[in-house]
Amino acid sequence: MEEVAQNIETQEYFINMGPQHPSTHGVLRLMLTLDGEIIKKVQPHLGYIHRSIEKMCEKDSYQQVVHLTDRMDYLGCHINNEAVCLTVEKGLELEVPDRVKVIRTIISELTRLSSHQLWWGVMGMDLGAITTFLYGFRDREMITDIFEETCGARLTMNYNVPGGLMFDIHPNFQNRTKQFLEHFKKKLPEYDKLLTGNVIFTERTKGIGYLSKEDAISYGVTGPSARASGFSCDVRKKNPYSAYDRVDFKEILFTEGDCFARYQARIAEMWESMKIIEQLIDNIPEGEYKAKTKAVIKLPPGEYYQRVETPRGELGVYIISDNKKNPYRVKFRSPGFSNLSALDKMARGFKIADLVAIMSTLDLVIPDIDR
Amino acid sequence: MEQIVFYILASMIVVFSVLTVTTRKILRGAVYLLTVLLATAGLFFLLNFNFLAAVQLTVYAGGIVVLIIFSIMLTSHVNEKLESTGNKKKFFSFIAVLAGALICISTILDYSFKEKSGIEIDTSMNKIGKDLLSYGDGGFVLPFEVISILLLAAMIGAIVLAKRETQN
Amino acid sequence: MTNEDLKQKILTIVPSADFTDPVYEFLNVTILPADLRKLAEQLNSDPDLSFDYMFCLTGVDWVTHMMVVYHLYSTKNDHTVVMKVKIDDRGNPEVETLCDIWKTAEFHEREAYDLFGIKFLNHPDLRRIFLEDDWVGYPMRKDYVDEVNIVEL
Amino acid sequence: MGFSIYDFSDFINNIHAFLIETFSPAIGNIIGMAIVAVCFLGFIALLGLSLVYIERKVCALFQQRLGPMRVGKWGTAQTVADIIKLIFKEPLMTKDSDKFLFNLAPFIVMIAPVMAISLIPFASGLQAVDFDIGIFFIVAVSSIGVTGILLAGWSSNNKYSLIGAMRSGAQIVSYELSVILSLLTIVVLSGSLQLSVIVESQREGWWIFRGHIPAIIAFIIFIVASTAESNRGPFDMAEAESEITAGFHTEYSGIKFAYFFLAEYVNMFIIAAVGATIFFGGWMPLHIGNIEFFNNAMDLIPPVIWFFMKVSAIIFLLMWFKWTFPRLRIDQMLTLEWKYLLPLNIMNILLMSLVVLTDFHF
Repeated sequence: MEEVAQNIETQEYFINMGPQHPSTHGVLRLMLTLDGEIIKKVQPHLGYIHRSIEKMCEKDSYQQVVHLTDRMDYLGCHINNEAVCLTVEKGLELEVPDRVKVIRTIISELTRLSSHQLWWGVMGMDLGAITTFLYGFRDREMITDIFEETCGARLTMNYNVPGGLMFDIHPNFQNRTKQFLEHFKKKLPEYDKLLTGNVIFTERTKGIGYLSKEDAISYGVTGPSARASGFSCDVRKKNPYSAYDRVDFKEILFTEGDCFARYQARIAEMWESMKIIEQLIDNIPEGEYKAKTKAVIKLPPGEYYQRVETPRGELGVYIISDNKKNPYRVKFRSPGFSNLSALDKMARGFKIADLVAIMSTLDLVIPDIDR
Repeated sequence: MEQIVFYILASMIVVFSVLTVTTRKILRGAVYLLTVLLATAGLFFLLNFNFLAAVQLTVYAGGIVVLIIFSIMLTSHVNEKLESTGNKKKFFSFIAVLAGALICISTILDYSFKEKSGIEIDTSMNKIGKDLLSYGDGGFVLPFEVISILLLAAMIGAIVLAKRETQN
Repeated sequence: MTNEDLKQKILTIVPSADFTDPVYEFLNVTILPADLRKLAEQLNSDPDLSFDYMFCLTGVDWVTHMMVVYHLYSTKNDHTVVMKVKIDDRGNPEVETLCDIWKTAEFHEREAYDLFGIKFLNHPDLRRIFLEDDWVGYPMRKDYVDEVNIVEL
Repeated sequence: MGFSIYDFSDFINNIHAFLIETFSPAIGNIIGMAIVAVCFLGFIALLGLSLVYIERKVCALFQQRLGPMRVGKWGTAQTVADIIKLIFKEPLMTKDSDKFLFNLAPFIVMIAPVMAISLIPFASGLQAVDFDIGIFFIVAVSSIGVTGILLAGWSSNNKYSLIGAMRSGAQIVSYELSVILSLLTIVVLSGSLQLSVIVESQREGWWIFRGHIPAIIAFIIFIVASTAESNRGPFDMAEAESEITAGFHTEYSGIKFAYFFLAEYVNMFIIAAVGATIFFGGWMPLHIGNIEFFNNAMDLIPPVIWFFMKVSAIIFLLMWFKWTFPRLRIDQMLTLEWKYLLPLNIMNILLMSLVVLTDFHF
């Protein structure tokens, strides 16, 4: 009898999660091999919104390349823009004014905040708490309003140009940002009350989707997802750019490596982001908002690599120039692409419901993966 | 009016019983069976045996049919059809059915139905509850307890089996 | 380790390594496909080097030849090296896979295969990653002509 | 024909007598039944409409927004508009699905709440059927509903639906136990299964107060278990939209989908009504022992209003759950039932029996 029970093999079956599925947050298709509800294998299928941005870049001028990057990780668009601008500035050996550095840093952190707010809302929704979604969006609205006032756009901002900013900040900018900080400092503890302390939530996330530090490094997982496993990979600390070298903030590190640690890492990062903005908002130096650049930028021949820390992790921009007005080769090392590759490792042995939790703590943005 | 309801229920039982065994889609068979069981419950209600009817609903309609449907769902696919049985099988089952029917009909014909004795049988919940636990005349405490022990044994057996599997 | 030390160390592993590419930010080393596995294994396992984090892998079409560029970083020793593999056979570029050493290479190599047609030998699952399986040609190659040209309007 | 808002029994009896006198007893009965059926159908339709609207508004309240505001005053006609939309939608069907069962499933799901609602005492005398097996009957018919869900999931020919159906089957079957046992706890106290008797027995105070600790435990278990049994959040694994799209009703559209939707809300009403009847005295006004003036003052509020106040309070609680908690995972949910709720429940019944035997209640 016992032997019979051991020898019975349940039939595995495939299920297609996506490309149209509520919790893939875009058009990602996962082919799941399941045994009952237990995941045996996850095979991501990408490319549903692949636009070959890298190929398009080879035909564009450097200013135009900046615009394309908005469409990658649309939640961290400012940081993507900044990455390209920093690379070009590196190639031109151009020192941007202090004012630009500080403003870029503030807006980067606001972008990070707004991205994490959206992530928080969506994470709650993935786990079945729909109310969080609206809370997240309510607070995010204030940031997008600030963006709208600053540069006229709410999502794909395009505020950066090689050499500086498109135009100077709005006179209201400082006030409104401070107002937002004041507001959000009260709201962030509310987030904790709603989800972090909830028994169901902790039960759903603790010990789920474990990723070891070694695996995180090997899979190239970066950002809060990796820092929750103890992989110290914050580019803002390792290779400070813009004004990050002059502000005081902690690199959030956890060692548990599970969904709950990734969740906590992002919540803690929001506090750090607010700290950074607070330090800078009153100290925006006077000066030009843009360094003088030629109308047609030509990078000296060579290879330039710049890393920045987006809300999702490390974005690398690799530009090879052959002294023309458009780059010879542009490669975007997008954080989501590498983070996704670890999904199979993390999800094996867990259930479908856990896969949803794992995916939302990875904070995938599909256009960032597909480019 | 009771007669009309009785004939409706009785014909439902007959028709759906036949459908249950003749359909080639297995889950439909389960649904027809459910209808038969519901109609039987209806008969009990008609006889004023409310408690029995509710037991019929819970145990058969809510328990056993759900179990059957569950096992069908786990093992078969929606557009699967059962193969129709061979002629030999058909022949033997026909004989078996005929024999069963003959026995039933002859028993019913032989039985001398008595007139209603006039004493109303008390089927109230109160009475049933007290009878189940009484050890006097017409008390059911012994069978009740025996069944409880049987169920307990079954439950313990199930738990032991389930536990053993997780250890392996 | 400084760049100079790294250079010496790599030269002991692969004597034919070429350091002619100027150092923009990271040390560049160009090798031939035959030396790739040896160098990669050493870079990863040698405790002095221990490059455990591959943060970028990409192909480049230099028209005359193909190139695969690996950006490697060591979280323990905090140094970076850019390893370039020059593949002369541009029509049918082949190179050993590294995805057993750095797991992130699995996806990145599939991307390079998809867009450049570089075949990674011994890769466990070398399929197109972005494009459809029956796509003809490799779009990131310089000589790729798109029928419906969206890029060059 | 005496009509009193405080006691409907005379009014109902008079109508019944009038029908029987005017027509023959058989036809009179049939007409009576038809009137009751029409009343209940109308009530269920109204219930569906208003509960959907209330759910939206309550959800909006928790999410700090307004909810529907455009159609009608404060969006009151929004659900009507939605129903019209659902009626005119195309009924889709997947390839190779079992069409007969696919179409049958929504009706089976609907049968259970419609049968159960007939036993609810809305006010004294305002009850369609008053079986002496009252609670048992409600439990018995509500166990039919799960068949509909299983059929819907299986016949859709969709793996997500199948998973959803399996989940909900496992969930409903296991949580039914807890619901029954928690109700039995109060039955031990009141000594009857008949709903009208249970209500009457609470004339001196509601059971939740008089039964103190075991009654409160039973109520908590009842609320948790019945939320699970009705497939509502945080136990909405069967239709967890972020995991398995919409579970067993993924493939349903138009009016057939509306049936599932309606069944969910009617179920919610029945849970609230049963909970109110068993624990909070149904239509019985708030009475405290023999304090005459207080009891008399409370009696001034009509029983129907009492009933609906209690029901609304419980419905609000259920909605509150749904809009604040994240969803459990299926294995956690089963663990909760089999390892915690069920043993606790059995112990609670023993405790309650002890309380009754020692007369240690108010």
